[in-house]
Amino acid sequence: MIRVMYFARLRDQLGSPGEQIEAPPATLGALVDQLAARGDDWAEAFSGSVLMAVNQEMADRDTPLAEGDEVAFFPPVTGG
Amino acid sequence: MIRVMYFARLRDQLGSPGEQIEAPPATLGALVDQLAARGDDWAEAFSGSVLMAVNQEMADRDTPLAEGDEVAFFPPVTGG
Amino acid sequence: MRVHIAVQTDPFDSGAEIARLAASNHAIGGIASFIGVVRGHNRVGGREAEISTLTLEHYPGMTEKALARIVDSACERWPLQGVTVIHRVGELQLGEPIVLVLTASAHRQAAFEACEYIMDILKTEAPFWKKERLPDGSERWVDARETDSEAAARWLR
Amino acid sequence: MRVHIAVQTDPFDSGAEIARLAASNHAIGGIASFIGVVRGHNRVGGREAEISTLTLEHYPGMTEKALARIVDSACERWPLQGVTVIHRVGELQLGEPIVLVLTASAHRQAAFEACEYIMDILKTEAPFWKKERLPDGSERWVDARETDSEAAARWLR
Repeated sequence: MIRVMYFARLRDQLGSPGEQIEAPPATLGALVDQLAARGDDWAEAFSGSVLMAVNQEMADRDTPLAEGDEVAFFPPVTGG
Repeated sequence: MIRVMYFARLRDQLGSPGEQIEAPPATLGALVDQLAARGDDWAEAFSGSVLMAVNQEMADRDTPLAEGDEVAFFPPVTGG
Repeated sequence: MRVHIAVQTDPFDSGAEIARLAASNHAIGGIASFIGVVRGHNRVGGREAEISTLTLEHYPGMTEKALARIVDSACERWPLQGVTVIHRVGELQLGEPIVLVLTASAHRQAAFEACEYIMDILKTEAPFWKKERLPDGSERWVDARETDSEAAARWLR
Repeated sequence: MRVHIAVQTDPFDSGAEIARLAASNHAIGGIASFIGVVRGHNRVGGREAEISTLTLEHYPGMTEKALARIVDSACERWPLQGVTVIHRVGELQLGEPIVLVLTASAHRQAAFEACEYIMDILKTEAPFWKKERLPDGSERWVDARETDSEAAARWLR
């Protein structure tokens, strides 16, 4: 099981702050593809510029996933 | 008559904060030469890097002098 | 070497933070700083609009880690005696400070460069997001700015 | 456009100055600043020495004019919403602030550049002189630094 979090505009688009996924795929890229296949809203949300983190470190499609990981998806940051 | 002021290390070297000069020469350069000719201490003080101002604006040897001017000599600045 | 990093809803006291940093080490000759402030207007969808409030969301946990990593990399690049980074979250009013970055060094060039670097990288890597509320009550997420990516990229050259 | 220039013996309150500037104009998005502090050691005649106090002399009248001209030229070069320059004179203790420069702009790059510019030009053109007292009671005038001339020269290129 992994924990998945959605932040800011992405959370609003998906209508969800996050979820738990029981049997995640092996890589972050495969997880993105799986989420984007859920429907139009999901496909659209993941078609834009989406940043990804695994265990609070920036990650990319090749990053492997392991049991217990904390995965986050969010739009480009706008702090400061 | 003009007013002449000496600041910081230059004032210490000359042993004077300033003076009044009754009949100044036509340019700042000529005034420097006149002061440097007063003796060894004066020659040495004016042989180094000395900045010059006339009426509180930076000036150079070609700057003309006029009655009532405020002339200042000082070492390179070290504020900030 | 004093490092202070905080993510908080409360306002910060810039003067007290500067004084604390200045007093922490006698090798400090200069402190450069940047304070980001909620601006009264912003470019929204291509036009200038008045802003009434700004809400800052963040990713708790990752935010602090990202800020710590940015500060560490600044300390590797410049000889710093201290760094303070305070970033606020939650709802902020017009004119209120959002972020404070202080960098202390023996000489000013290092302090200035490190302060700019931290701000540039923070703007593109620390997980904060701004949402603006306009006077008509509507809200929208602030778009990331191309110029911020360019500013961050110059440190990689 | 708020410009505040002061030459004073009294300490200044950096936080209050920042707050005053931030509140003066809703177009301000960022304030860059530099605070120069009395360092505990300095290179004296080629060797590092401990400093106990620093005395700042200036040329009253010309100082204020020079600072005003430096601020004017910064305002011509960058789109600034406000500038504060406070420089202390007289005897200062270790760790005490000497100078505060604040530059406010809609965007941070302009604020940073203007702040560095004002410090660089102030260091070579404003008539202030530092005298250091060492722990043994001896005093000496601080020499101008070559690196300060180089820093000022880069703005002329």
